[in-house]
Amino acid sequence: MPESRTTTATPGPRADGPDAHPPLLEVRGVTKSFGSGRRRLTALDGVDIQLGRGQTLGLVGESGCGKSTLARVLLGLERPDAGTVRYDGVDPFALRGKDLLNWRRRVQMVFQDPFASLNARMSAADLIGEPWRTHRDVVPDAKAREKRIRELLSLVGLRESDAHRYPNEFSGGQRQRIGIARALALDPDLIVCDEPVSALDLSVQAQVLNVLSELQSRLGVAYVFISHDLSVVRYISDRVTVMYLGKVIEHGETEDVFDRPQHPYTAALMSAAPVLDTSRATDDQEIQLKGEIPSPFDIPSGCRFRTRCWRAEDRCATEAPPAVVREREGAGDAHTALCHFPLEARSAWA
Amino acid sequence: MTTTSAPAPSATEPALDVEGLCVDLNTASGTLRAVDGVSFSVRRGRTLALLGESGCGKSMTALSVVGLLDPAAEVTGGAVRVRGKDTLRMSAAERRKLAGPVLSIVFQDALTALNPVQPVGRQIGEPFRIHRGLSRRQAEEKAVELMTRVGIPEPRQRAKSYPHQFSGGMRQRLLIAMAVALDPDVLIADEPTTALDVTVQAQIMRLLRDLQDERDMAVVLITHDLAVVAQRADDVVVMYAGTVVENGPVHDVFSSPRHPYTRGLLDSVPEDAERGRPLPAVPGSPPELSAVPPGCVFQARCPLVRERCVRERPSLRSTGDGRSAACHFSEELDRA
Amino acid sequence: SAAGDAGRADGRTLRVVLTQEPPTLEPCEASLTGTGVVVRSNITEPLVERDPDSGELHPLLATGWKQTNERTWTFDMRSGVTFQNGEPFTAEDAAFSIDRAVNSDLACNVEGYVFGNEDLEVKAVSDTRLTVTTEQPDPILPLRLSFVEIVPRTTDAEAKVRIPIGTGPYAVSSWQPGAAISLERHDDYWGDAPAFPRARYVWRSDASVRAAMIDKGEAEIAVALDPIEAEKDTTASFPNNETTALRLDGREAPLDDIRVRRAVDLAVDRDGIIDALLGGLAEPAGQLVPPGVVGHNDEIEPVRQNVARAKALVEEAKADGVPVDRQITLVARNGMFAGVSETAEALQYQMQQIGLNVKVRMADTATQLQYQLRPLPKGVGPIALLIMHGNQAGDAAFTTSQYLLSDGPQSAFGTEELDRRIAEAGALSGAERQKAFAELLADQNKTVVQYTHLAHMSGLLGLSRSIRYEPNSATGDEMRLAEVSPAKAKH
Amino acid sequence: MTEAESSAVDGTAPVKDAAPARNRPPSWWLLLGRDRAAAVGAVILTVVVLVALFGRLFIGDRARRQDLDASLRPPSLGDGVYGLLGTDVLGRSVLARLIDAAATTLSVAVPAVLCSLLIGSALGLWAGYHGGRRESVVMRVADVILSFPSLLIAVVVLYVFSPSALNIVLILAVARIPVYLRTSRAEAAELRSRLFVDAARTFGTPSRHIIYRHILPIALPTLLTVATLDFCFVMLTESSLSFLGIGIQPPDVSWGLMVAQGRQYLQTAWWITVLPGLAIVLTTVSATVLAAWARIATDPAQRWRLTLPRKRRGASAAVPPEMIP
Amino acid sequence: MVPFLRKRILSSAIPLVCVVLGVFFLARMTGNPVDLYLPLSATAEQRAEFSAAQGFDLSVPAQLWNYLVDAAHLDFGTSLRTGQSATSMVLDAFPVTLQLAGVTMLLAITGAVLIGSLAAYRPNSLVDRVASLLSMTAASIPDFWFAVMGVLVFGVSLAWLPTSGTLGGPEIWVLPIATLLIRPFGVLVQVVRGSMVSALSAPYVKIARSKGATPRRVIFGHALRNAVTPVLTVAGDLTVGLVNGAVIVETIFGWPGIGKLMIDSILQRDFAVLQAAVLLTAVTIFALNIIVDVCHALTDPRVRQAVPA
Ligand SMILES: Nc1ncnc2c1ncn2[C@@H]1O[C@H](COP(=O)(O)OP(=O)(O)OP(=O)(O)O)[C@@H](O)[C@H]1O
Ligand SMILES: Nc1ncnc2c1ncn2[C@@H]1O[C@H](COP(=O)(O)OP(=O)(O)OP(=O)(O)O)[C@@H](O)[C@H]1O
Ligand SMILES: [Mg+2]
Ligand SMILES: [Mg+2]
Repeated sequence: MPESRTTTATPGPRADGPDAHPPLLEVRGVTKSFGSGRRRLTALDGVDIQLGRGQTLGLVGESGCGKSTLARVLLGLERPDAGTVRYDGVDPFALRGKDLLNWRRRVQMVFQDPFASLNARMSAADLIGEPWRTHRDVVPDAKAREKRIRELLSLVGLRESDAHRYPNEFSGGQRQRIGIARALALDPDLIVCDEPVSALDLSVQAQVLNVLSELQSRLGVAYVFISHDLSVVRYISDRVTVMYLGKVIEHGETEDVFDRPQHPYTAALMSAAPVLDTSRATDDQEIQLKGEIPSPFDIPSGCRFRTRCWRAEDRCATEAPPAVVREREGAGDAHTALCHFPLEARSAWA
Repeated sequence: MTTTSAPAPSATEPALDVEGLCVDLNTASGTLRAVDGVSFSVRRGRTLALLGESGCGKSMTALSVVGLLDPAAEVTGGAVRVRGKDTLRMSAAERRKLAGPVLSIVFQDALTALNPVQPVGRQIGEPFRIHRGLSRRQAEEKAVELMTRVGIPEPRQRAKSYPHQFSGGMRQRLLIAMAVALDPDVLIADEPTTALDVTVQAQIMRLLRDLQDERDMAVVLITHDLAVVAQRADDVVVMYAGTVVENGPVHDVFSSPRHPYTRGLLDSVPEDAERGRPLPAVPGSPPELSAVPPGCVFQARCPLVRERCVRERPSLRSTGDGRSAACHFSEELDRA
Repeated sequence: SAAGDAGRADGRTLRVVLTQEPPTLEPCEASLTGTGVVVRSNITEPLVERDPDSGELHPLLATGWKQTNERTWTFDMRSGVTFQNGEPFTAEDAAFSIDRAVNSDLACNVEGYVFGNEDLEVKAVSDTRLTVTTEQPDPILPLRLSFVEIVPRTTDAEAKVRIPIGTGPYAVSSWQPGAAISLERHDDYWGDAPAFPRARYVWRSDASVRAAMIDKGEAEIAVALDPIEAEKDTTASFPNNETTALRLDGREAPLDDIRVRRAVDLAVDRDGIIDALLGGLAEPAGQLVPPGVVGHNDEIEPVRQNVARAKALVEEAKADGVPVDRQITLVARNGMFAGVSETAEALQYQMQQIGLNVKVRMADTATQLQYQLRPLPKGVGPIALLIMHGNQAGDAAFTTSQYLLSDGPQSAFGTEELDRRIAEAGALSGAERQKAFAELLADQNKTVVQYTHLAHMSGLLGLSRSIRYEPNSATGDEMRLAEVSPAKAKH
Repeated sequence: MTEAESSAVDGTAPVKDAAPARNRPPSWWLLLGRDRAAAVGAVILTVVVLVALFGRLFIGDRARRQDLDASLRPPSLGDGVYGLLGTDVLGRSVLARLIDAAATTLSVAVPAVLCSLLIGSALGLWAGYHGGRRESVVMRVADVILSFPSLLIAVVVLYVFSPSALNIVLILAVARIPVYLRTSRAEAAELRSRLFVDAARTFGTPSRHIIYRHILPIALPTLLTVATLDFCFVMLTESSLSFLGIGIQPPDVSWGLMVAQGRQYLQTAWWITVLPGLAIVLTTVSATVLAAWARIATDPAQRWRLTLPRKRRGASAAVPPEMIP
Repeated sequence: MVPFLRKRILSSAIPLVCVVLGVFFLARMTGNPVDLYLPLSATAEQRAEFSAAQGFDLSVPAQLWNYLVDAAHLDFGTSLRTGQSATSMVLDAFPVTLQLAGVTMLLAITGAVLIGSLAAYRPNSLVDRVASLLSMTAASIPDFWFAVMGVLVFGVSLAWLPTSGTLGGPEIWVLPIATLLIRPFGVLVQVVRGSMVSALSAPYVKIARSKGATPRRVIFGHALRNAVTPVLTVAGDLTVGLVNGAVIVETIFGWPGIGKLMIDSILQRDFAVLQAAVLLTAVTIFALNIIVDVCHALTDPRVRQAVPA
């Protein structure tokens, strides 16, 4: 139902920028659920995000919190139940024919699962060149295509001779690079990266991250970067959005979120990340969350994190938490969180 | 460290000793050597981390140790010794006797590694049925205990659930429970947390360590995550293109790597990297398995490469203090 | 070794394997082959029976009969006959049976088959005397009545019965649908007691299985074997009164030209077909009625194959502008006789050899009947229809009125001349009748040539070595189990 | 380590230049040559196809030429080429008839299988990919066809209209459509939720191209396996139709018809029915073996098996589901 | 499960109606049966009378209406051929077919699972190749040929078995079942083998082997239940074939089943029996499809859960 969009102002990025240009990507109140009746699962619950040209938005959160679902909505693979998605002010779900194709070309995705997202019967070259079979004008002739494929392969750290190999002959990390090369094939404005480096080893991860940053600085590509590796998110993102059970619970500039988390969940997440220091035993500082993540079929009332929160009180069960906005001094987005008892800066760890 | 069962090796004798393991791989365009002379050993109670670029043969090594290689691959040389016997020369039946009580493995892919049509309790109890001859009921009882141990809430009810009714993290824990069921001497964990998010990952790693302490296992941990290695492992083996390029105690290796590849790997951690500045990555990519150069396998990407590296393959030389590296010029690195 | 369906070979049960399960045993349907072969003369009997060889009528339940006036016949009933249910047989029962078969609303097959639309007036004058009155004078009423099986008065007159009671040597003891019908000897039978106390019918549609059952000793008698079995000493062949022929539709070019029809006649290699395809069991035919039927012409020689002449005739016709290239459809029916499709192929080949264009179309019974019966289908082009005609009544009149009249129900065309002669012959009797029919049959071969006669056919029966049985031309329709005796009795 | 051809490597050069061009995947011929069974199957099939295509040119009318005097001659070397395999009841050369029948048999079986394969898979893939109402409608249609006694249709069409080869093809094709429909629908329904399909959708690839490029190639080996089994089934059905008298009409001849007609001579003249039966079995087994080979050869993950010495080769893998009678 | 069944049954209703109507019209296209049931010499009046008595003189829609009205009262008419009620004839014949089909499929599935699994466990071994070749051959032998051979060899030459028939001990089942069996068996062996091979390469099999499970345990404890889905589907469809068309076996061995009844009533234009038979087999086939779906759900908990609750 693309027409029934709600535009409730909830915590999150503020739309009013200094210039009149709409941002590259603006998502408002997107809700998506699967199944029906009693077995209805709310994967996204009123998510807002916003992203400018050439920017990177990091998206973190526990497994199953809806990150991939959001990515799929952004790519038009799922239609949201409610809410709006706008690219440069345009609703992709309303596009048809040529316009749709043009939009498709501007937005690409790197999938989470490098095994499933590549057709095992196509060689690396076919896979990378696949987008051009629909967008024939991008690289018109066969010679140029071959050349471009070679460029893309070396860009992501693969060999040119790998072009003729099939996915099963690559290890997980190598496949993921093919996926990245494929996403780059159309020179998109925005790439939604769903855990693009989690299957990669560090040296390749570094290569890939470098490629992504370089493209950004050179071509102004914007990223929505989903990852559970916080050091990577921290390295690559301008802003970070933290999700929990389908809702955005914290959003802000990267430093703000990482260094001064407001939401207890964010704090726990940060503390759980292992650090590369063999001399430091980190367990003591780690906030160990109790229990399992609640079933998405049965989301807790009030604050959805309360079942695992060490700060939870009765109020958390009854009232939906308010948006806490911590204004920042310099430029950039405000640091918002949904919590009754937000953490003070640095109170939780270190 | 306590020695539990009678035939278990003494504390000094390694629980698992891999020597010169070679694995060949059949592809449509010929036979490749995917693992080339890998050696390492690990004692009970210790954790050995296997590090390396993706595709360098870590999983192959792990699979050949437990004898579960794909039909496309074949062990062509070396020895894998547990309890003093070479498993590669055992009959299938003898090997089956070891699988579970002595050697155990946890795979990366928890989504598909559990049988989707069997209740998890049955699957977790299966080792007891196979090796201890328990009845189905008794085995399920044991399974419930194990599930409690790995922190599955309401284990008695959940034992009757099917894998798809569990989240990824829980499934990974079930796999671990299954792997440690018979208190194996050696537990191999092939990227047990890669698919999981940080909080769950931390839980799993904690669980593994607790179990290791409790049961005095030797653990071989395969992972990409240097931070995990740094925190959890005692020793580390760094592989590159099917060969071991460096090994030694984690702390030492990480603080002063003696192989340029290890150095490059450690440098690429984005931990303290500054946003906007390129990460110091190792340029290039590893050689193709079908065309590994005759000299050093790392020559094409090595900042220190000399003429000798092209001619002569460096062997894994001991560099003292229980470490070794396969580099002609490892001393230079130390100094650098 | 294992016993078959028909029970063990105990020497006391006569096991017969048929081609298919009788649809019903209703006595008034006994003119259906499938029913009659079981029912007739085994379970029920008519008043009179026709000798299949001589064609004469013999007394059965009637001991004598005479025509008392133009329209009335009187029959004397046999006494001392009892039905299988113990009731004595009287003229009342005979009257009831005739009424039931002919005058009721049962739509019996006999009614349509033998009596047309006519109703009979039947009256039991006494226990042993019966009079039958027809609407029109009917010289062959006794022959017609030989088709009516006699059942007791207690039989349902409103509905057909599946298991009849009769006066025959055997009574039905059980019918397992789909599997078998068992007969038990009727101990109070008025005639000679049959040799076998029990009989059992089973059915297999595949001829090779039927033959195998004889070989294996699972049955004593198997009907309708393939000619390929003819050489075995466990088979017996018998002329079954059937004649095969190709009916050429002379209304359509090129078959409208008599030269072409003659050419077809000359093209056919009857001996070859009989030897190779029919196991040598048939006789080449030159007319539609076999020997023994009133009107059969001994003089007519079957045409001998003469390809050269046939070709010349076709050429000649072609020269006169007859479109000999037009496709002729040769229609034949599956299962008409063993080897029918090969025969059709042979005919087609032989017709093609003389320059005609022929296509074979094998049809099922229902489809073939559309071609056989008037009204004939339109717009199907020239048809050469393979027919098989059985003259069970033994008189050529039954044949000519159906097959030779220019508007005969099963005839495609004819001439007024022939129609006239058929009408004349039908009115004659005795030697004149014989001569008239014989001549007109010869005449059709000369002037009309609607038929390319093939063969007077034979049936092939499988007989186990343990029994003796002489099949006759009626065997296909009524197999008298009472005539079967154990082989050892013979020696 | 295999030190093969890498002597030219210049250690300082970047690896991508140094690495020798990787061997292209081995050619189909090579892969076929490696699998002896499949090679034999391919040879047999080729022979059958060639015979079907050109056999009639050589035999002239020998398949039809009757000689009632030469009826049922056993195979012998003495009666010339055409007597090699004996004669049938009408004295026709069985060899010539086998050759003639090859053409008819294939001209019935191949179009029938192809038609049902094309229509069935196209509809099935379409329905499976799109799902929803389209899927249910198509599946219900399949249900109807499947539960319809195909014999009834056969009798109606073949008796009421004429029993031409074309009609037989049509009937067999229609009767077999549901098989492909269900198989391909199941495959497509499973594949449509695969990530690489989603990936293709993000490039804006139109549905029909996705079906053609991503779903079809994966479903195709299964469909082909079904088709080869079906090829066999169609020949057998055609033969059963002949058994019931409504198959190929003489003088045309098919293997099935030969088996059916020769059945009664099984004891006296085995060659009439055994030889065409053998032809059917050989052809279908060859096709099946070849299909199994194709399954492996077209699957990059399995292809290596064909490059191994015979005894170490593994499975041909994967499921050919729904090979309905 | 119940709503699933309800939905499944409801969705079968429309196709079922289509089948019934289709048979009705197709049968009428084969022409009027009058000629078949009257002597060749019957007169035109007799034919007309017979037509009227059987209701063939009515227009097809009128016949359809009558048929539907009667069918609503579960009266499917009377057989022209035997004069019995069509329903009773069909119900007599059906158990025979069901028994044949049931026993055949039971044997075929059991045998195929055993042999197919064995072949799949060691792909390309001797066992595998022999099993594959045999199954392929089995699947491509004309069944009537096999049946006649069986009769000649085992019935006559060796005299081990009765040639045919339905009355007698277990030995009478051997040849008919063997004839019916060859093709399903051949096909199923290949299906089982194929699906076993992929099941055996699944990660959970690796896990099972890492626990030290024996091959038997791996095959029957783990892989089989996962491999069974396509096997069930194919087996279901093969059973459909048997229910609808064991004609040849029934014909040759004289088993009075529904296939033979159906073909006989087609050839005899016995519409009442034909319609009743088709309706019954169609219902059976739909039921069979539903059973297969239920079996899927029983073997696979994921399917079970996907069923809307
Ligand atoms: N097509 C679907 N049908 C039903 N449920 C779905 C579907 N897709 C996703 N879900 C559910 O929606 C929730 C969010 O899933 P999603 O894949 O977006 O999580 P995620 O944050 O990407 O997790 P991960 O970090 O494990 O990738 C999960 O509970 C998932 O089970
Ligand atoms: N079937 C195959 N055909 C060709 N090459 C293969 C095949 N299977 C594996 N390989 C290659 O074997 C090498 C070793 O693979 P392995 O899975 O052991 O890597 P890994 O070290 O576990 O990598 P990762 O960290 O990405 O899991 C890789 O280079 C891979 O490309
Ligand atoms: Mg995800
Ligand atoms: Mg790996």
